Amino acid sequence: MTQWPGYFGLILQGALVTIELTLMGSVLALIMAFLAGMGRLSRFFVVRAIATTYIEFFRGTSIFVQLFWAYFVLPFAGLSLTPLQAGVLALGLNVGAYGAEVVRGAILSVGREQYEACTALNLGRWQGMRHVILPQALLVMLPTFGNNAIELLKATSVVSLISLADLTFQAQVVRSQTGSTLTPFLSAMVIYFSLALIISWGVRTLERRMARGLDGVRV
Amino acid sequence: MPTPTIKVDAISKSFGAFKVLDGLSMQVMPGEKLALIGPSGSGKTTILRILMTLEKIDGGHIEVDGEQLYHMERNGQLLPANERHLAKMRQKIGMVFQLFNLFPHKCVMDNVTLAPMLTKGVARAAAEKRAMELLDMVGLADKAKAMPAQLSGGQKQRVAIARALALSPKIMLFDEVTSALDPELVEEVLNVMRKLAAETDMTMLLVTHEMGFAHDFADRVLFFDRGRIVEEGKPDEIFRHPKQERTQSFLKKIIAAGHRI
Amino acid sequence: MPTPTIKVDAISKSFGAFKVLDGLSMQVMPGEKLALIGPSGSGKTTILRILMTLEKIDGGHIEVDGEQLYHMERNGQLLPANERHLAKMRQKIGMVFQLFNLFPHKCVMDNVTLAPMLTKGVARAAAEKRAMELLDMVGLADKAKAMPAQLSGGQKQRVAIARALALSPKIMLFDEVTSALDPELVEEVLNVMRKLAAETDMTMLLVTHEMGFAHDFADRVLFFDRGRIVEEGKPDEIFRHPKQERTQSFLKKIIAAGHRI
Amino acid sequence: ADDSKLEKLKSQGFARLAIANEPPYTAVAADGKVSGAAPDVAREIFKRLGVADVVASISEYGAMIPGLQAGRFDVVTAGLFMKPERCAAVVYSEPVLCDAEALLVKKGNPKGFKSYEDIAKDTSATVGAPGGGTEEKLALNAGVPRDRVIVVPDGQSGLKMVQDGRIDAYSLPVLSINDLLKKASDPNLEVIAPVVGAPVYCDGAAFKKGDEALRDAYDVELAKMKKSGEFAKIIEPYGFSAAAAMSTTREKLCTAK
Amino acid sequence: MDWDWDFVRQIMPVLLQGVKITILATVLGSILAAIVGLGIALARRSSNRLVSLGVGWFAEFIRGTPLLVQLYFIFYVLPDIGILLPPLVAGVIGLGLHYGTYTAEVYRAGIDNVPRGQWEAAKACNLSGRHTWTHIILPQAIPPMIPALANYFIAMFKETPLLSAITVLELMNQAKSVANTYYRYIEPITLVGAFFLVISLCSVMLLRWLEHRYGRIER
Ligand SMILES: Nc1ncnc2c1ncn2[C@@H]1O[C@H](COP(=O)(O)OP(=O)(O)OP(=O)(O)O)[C@@H](O)[C@H]1O
Ligand SMILES: Nc1ncnc2c1ncn2[C@@H]1O[C@H](COP(=O)(O)OP(=O)(O)OP(=O)(O)O)[C@@H](O)[C@H]1O
Ligand SMILES: [Mg+2]
Ligand SMILES: [Mg+2]
Repeated sequence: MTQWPGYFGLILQGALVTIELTLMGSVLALIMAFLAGMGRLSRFFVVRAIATTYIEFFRGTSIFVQLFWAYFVLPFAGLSLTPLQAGVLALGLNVGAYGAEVVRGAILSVGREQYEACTALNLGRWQGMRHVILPQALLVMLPTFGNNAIELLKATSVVSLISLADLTFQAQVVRSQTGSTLTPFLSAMVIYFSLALIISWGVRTLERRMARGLDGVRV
Repeated sequence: MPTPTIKVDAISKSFGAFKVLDGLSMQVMPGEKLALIGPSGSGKTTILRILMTLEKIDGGHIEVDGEQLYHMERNGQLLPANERHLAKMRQKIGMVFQLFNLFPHKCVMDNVTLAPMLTKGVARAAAEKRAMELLDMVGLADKAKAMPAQLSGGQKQRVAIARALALSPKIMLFDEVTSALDPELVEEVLNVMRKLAAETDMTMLLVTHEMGFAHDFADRVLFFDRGRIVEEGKPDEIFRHPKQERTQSFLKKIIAAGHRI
Repeated sequence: MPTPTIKVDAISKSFGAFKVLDGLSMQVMPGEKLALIGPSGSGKTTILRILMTLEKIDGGHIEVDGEQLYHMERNGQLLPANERHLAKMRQKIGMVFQLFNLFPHKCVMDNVTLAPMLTKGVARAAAEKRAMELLDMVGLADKAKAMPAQLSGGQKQRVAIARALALSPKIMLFDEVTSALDPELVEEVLNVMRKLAAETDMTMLLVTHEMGFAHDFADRVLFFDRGRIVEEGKPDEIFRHPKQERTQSFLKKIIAAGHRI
Repeated sequence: ADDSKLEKLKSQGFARLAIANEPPYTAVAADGKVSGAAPDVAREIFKRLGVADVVASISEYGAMIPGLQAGRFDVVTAGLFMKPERCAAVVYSEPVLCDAEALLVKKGNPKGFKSYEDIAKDTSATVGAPGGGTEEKLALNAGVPRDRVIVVPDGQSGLKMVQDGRIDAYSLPVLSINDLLKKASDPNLEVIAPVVGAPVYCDGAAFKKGDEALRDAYDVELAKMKKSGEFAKIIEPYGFSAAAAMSTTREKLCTAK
Repeated sequence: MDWDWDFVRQIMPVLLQGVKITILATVLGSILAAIVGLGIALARRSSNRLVSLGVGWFAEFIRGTPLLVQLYFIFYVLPDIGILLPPLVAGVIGLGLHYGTYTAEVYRAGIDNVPRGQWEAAKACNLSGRHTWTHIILPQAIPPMIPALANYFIAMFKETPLLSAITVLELMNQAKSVANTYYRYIEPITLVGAFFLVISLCSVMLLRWLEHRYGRIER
């Protein structure tokens, strides 16, 4: 009696929104992670302080609160975002704060001797960072970035709070329209898991590419 | 008498409460080959690292090629050196590390050409030509495209030497460059260094536990203990007829442990 | 002729496609002191680890003290050894590692007493009494309460020797026990081993790159290359008059690198 | 300047609606199309006002009023019943959809609930209600202690909790509960309607404070539709009574004690 | 919309009530996660391929799907097969299971980080398997894990708002309820954010101390 094909279509539409959020959120998170992660290692106190505040704030408060602020409180400050923008902003900034620590940790994990080799070869600070440290750090970051992307994917489920029709939200809609609980939630879980598998597969492939001929670098 | 290439004047250096160098002074003449020996923890590595500006000094002065290393003269005043001054001074100095410190993500050729291209703006073609000459010199012309992980320890160390030479420094610092190598691989590195000593007029400072090599290689030997130079002289004097008791006991232990001098 | 303490019969061992040991056979007589030398990667460590049951063998047989090590006889059949059999056989064997492998969360005394108390049920008082004798023997009676991190490399290695001796094995295996030490600290460890060799009738197998010590210490020297024994004999024969070309070239390189024999 | 909001909506061609995920106020068809009594009325009125289309987004109850205040929506048509506190927070149109309260219980009403007071008296009884909804407040006002009023995220969850015996009763407007029960077609459940002593409530379209001019324009069209009978034509198929909506006024509802 | 301190004073007791539930859920969830994690870690080391692979995929699935959907599943779907859990219990099980898959990784890394030489020395000392675990491996593996475990404890704390989906009256739910009663949102939600921030900042300090105290074993 229920028109399941149509409702699965709705769930898939939700999956599209989830994918869109995950992709755009990841891009923002990546940018923030590098800015703040390198900011925390800056020589300048002010830069360090800003980066630290950003990181501690966004890691310290819950994603729910951040989402609510982005969506309901920012408009009072004259900045009205669409639900998608607010979702991307909150997710990106939140995951970016975690990513920043990954960037910082990875940069620090590159041995002191590599920095010293840069000095001995008279490379400037930025030259050494760009050509020697970051390429090695990137490989260390990659697996954790993969995990972060999966975390972000899962966190998109909370955007239903701001009425964005993502996968979880559509599952809820289908549930109340059809009266069936098991089918929409199980489908949603399977879709989430498939997306997570795709992410980790992608990251592993990338990692293998980058690690080629690099047994010396810790992976 | 010509200006010394390196003139170290009463420098001191502490790590926390621990005084590693204590009013150390020394001079190195142009083209001189110097061996620094002494017990573990006596400050040999530290003085090399200070010359390479990898550590700061707490007091004293260092002149390299007649110019202050850690200070700049401005209107007759001595100010602490800024990064630009240090970068200028570093052009004169190259260093080879105990653990090679090659860039693991770059092939041998890129390891050697990176610094000349970035710091001196040498064009890629020119940099690669010079790199091939250097790799040839250290006997690794055929490994230009290899990654460091594919090389043996001795090969890595020879690449590290070529990399340091690519910047054509006046002074080369070697810190226990063979002590991380398998005994069988030591010789190939020492051969390169012998060749270097014979063919160039670079000033060379060498920290080593290979007393035999120090003996053959050096014009002068400095014996370090607890951040001071306890004894110095020609290799034969130091190794055959050490005057100080500390030197004597050190050499005795080394010989007992099975090393040839 | 007495039964050999160790009888290795045509064993082979591969890591993946790489054959490390290739039909190796050897015998060690009771109380014999054996030195294993040879180039890096030739399988010296591997054979010690096999004797300590840290690696499995792919083929062949080993007898220790007349008993099969990796096999058990049951009703006249040879079966693969189970963990109980291995544990019984391990009682006869002790090993000292290149990197000491002390238990970092336990003090020196506990490192030495742990195994006797747990595996043999020795009472704490008795275990500690014996441990103090052993620590005294290696010259570290005053460090009983220290943590491993507070010790120098040489001291750590001497604790490791005491720990292995605490189980009173018949056979002691030493794998490059001095190569991670500062040259000045090597001697104190070698002294302990000399004392051990002189005072006990333990069978001892020693892998080393210290040719001088191998010469003084060993009754017999085995030269390994690519997983086989290329040459064996009395130290004087091997070091002064090696017959095989491979042995000659190896020793030549080692000497060139500055080691005394 | 007061009409600026309507002008803006006209020129952009659509109005943004917040609706609830709660049939029959709102229904989402398998093709994703939004219908239901509330959005249908709004769509018609806006069309008459010259706003070509409405864009409806489903929202949590708790997010509706803040969303309206933050300018996320132009209007909420979601079965938000008019009550004095709400009238102070938003500006309402005249009544649109009216409904009484009902209780969903196990077959045979084992605990014999007729009113919220009955629930309050039975110290072991729990009642579920939407968070921030009218039912929650009615139950609290009737003396059911806070820890026996369970905040349930949505109707389907409430139904499930009654089925599973997690709560003894679930309270929603009559039509919503009937719709739920129809979908579940569970013979072991029963609806008690209307709840004794609970007033009949009506919702209205809720606008942001400051949008009174828009609201007034909306009222004019609504009144015309009520008179012409088109209003009844839209809502009665969904089970709502047009007569109920026309028998009361915003003023009455907003000043009720 | 202006900030109203009187209102803040008025709603504080209710919010504190929510804080209590939040903390209770976090503590119970953490204890469960610590146990589940150890179980998963050991099962994955099992020599029985069926057990290690089965548990491995199960853990991957849990880790790849959002906690929110899992909570719905536990609370609304499990009763269909006769498992009827009170909201808080369902929430704690959801948190414990979800985070157990994370702590399992911590256990695994902690055990893997004990150098191989320690296993070998234990064997050379002829210690039995059980003695090796209890006297050598676990005493070295567990202290360095403590900071990472504490990290997940904090993360879990920030995810408790999800429990509102299954009717647990934790902090976020209380705040929403208050907000919906008075139609004032900024104060309650901001207070929730402040609570989270304060508690996270305190726990970050605790974490630093733990890292300092247990972070590394001197060798
Ligand atoms: N970054 C540092 N922080 C603290 N102490 C240091 C640091 N670097 C060196 N030291 C200490 O300074 C002392 C001198 O060190 P240095 O490396 O110069 O000795 P060395 O003569 O090179 O010894 P070795 O032969 O073992 O290399 C040592 O006791 C060392 O522990
Ligand atoms: N676990 C392992 N996996 C793969 N290859 C191994 C492993 N252990 C040893 N090998 C390889 O086996 C060969 C023999 O190793 P072994 O450690 O016995 O040599 P060795 O004679 O002790 O050398 P060295 O003097 O360098 O210690 C080496 O090529 C080594 O790379
Ligand atoms: Mg040194
Ligand atoms: Mg070895």
